[in-house]
Amino acid sequence: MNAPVTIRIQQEDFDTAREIAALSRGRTDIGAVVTFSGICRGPEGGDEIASLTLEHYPGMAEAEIKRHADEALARWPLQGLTVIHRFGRVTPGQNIVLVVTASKHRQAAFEAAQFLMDYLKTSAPFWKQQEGAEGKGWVEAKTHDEDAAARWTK
Amino acid sequence: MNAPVTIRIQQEDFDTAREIAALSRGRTDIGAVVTFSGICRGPEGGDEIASLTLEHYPGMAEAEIKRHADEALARWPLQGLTVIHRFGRVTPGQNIVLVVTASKHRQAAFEAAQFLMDYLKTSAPFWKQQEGAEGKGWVEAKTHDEDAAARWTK
Amino acid sequence: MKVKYFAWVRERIGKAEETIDPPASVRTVDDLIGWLTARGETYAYAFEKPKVIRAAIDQAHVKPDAVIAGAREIAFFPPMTGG
Amino acid sequence: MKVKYFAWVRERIGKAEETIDPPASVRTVDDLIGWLTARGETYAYAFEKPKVIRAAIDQAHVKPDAVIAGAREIAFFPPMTGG
Repeated sequence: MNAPVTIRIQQEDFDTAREIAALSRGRTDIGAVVTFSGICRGPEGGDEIASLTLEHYPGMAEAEIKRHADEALARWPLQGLTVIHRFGRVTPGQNIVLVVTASKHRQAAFEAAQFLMDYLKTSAPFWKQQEGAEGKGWVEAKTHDEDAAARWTK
Repeated sequence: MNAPVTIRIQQEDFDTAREIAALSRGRTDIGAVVTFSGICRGPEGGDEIASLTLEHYPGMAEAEIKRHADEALARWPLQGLTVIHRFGRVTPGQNIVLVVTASKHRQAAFEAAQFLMDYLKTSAPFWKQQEGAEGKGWVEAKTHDEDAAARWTK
Repeated sequence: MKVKYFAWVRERIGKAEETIDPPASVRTVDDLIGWLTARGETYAYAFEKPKVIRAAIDQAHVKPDAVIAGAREIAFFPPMTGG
Repeated sequence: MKVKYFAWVRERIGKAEETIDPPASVRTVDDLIGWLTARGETYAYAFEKPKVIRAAIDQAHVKPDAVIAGAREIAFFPPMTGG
């Protein structure tokens, strides 16, 4: 099976439509495409987030994502997948991460996208620093993200 | 919470990027957008599917989707959702259905999109007729789709 | 009362909709299937496996024992295959 | 051996990377954290809660008891918050 894998760590924004098209154009063996876009949220309930700055570990970030992409391909019958993760400064409303999965059937596409997102949250070497009215601060890792990732090892 | 719901049953194609933008443009309260695109698959193995023709029950199709959209809004903290289902003739590689869900957090967006797709498959009054080298035939309902929908009532 | 047919139910009966006036003894969706079946070969063919047939009253799914009194529009169709 | 620091570990130590030459008695990642901690205040601050610190050897996640012999590049960082 021809399952193209695209992984990019980049500062610039991405175009979800272009990535879907790149994965599915000219193919008639794909029945389901799932996309997940992670977006920088703005202030809520008092705290003012003006921006997020994403730091990453070049080299290792790509390697970790590749490892999980390969695992996704081994676990689900995918026709292709794309993972794009930005680094640098992003402001509310802007894209942070994109996962696209393509399969014959919807269940595989949904599960693989969730699997990849859960691992990106807990295992890919990226760190978010938020900057707001009260200054800068590193975002803390969330227990529920660890829990979400753990379900795939059951 | 302002959670816009868009439901369209239409013959013409849709533009996934435009629908994502329509849901999230100008908003900074959305952290996660999930899209599901269902695409007409081409021939596989020996059988040659030249096209699918989708019949629907006008009025009831909208009502059923609206009912499940409202249920999704009640079950998950969504910032908005869009469901578009085409009718008429589609050829391999063309879009059939689109679900877009937006939420603060990824889990809600993923689950709501899966819920909506499972119900579209088993409960929205649409019927697929496939046309291939051996003539026309109605696609049969699949038990695994019933099973997928049943998990939400547990 | 208006009756609508979809997909292969429509094809077998040979029409998409019609207006019918069943007697009062036809109380439920199941009764109506029986009454329609007796109308002729095309109906008998469409309803030959009544358990497969799905029904809607006024555009909402109903079970075979649903009472049809007061219905404006009843629809019969095979299991849905959308999405 | 090259050591890299990320996020608040980098900020606290005040540098992104350096080359170190620990003695042979420093066998594991845990040993290395101890050795670095003893180098000064900035290191002690960065590693004040060693259980929180994650490590990678040659760009792969490792546990604190991982042996560092042969490593070209060791990295220390807080729990990841990407995605």
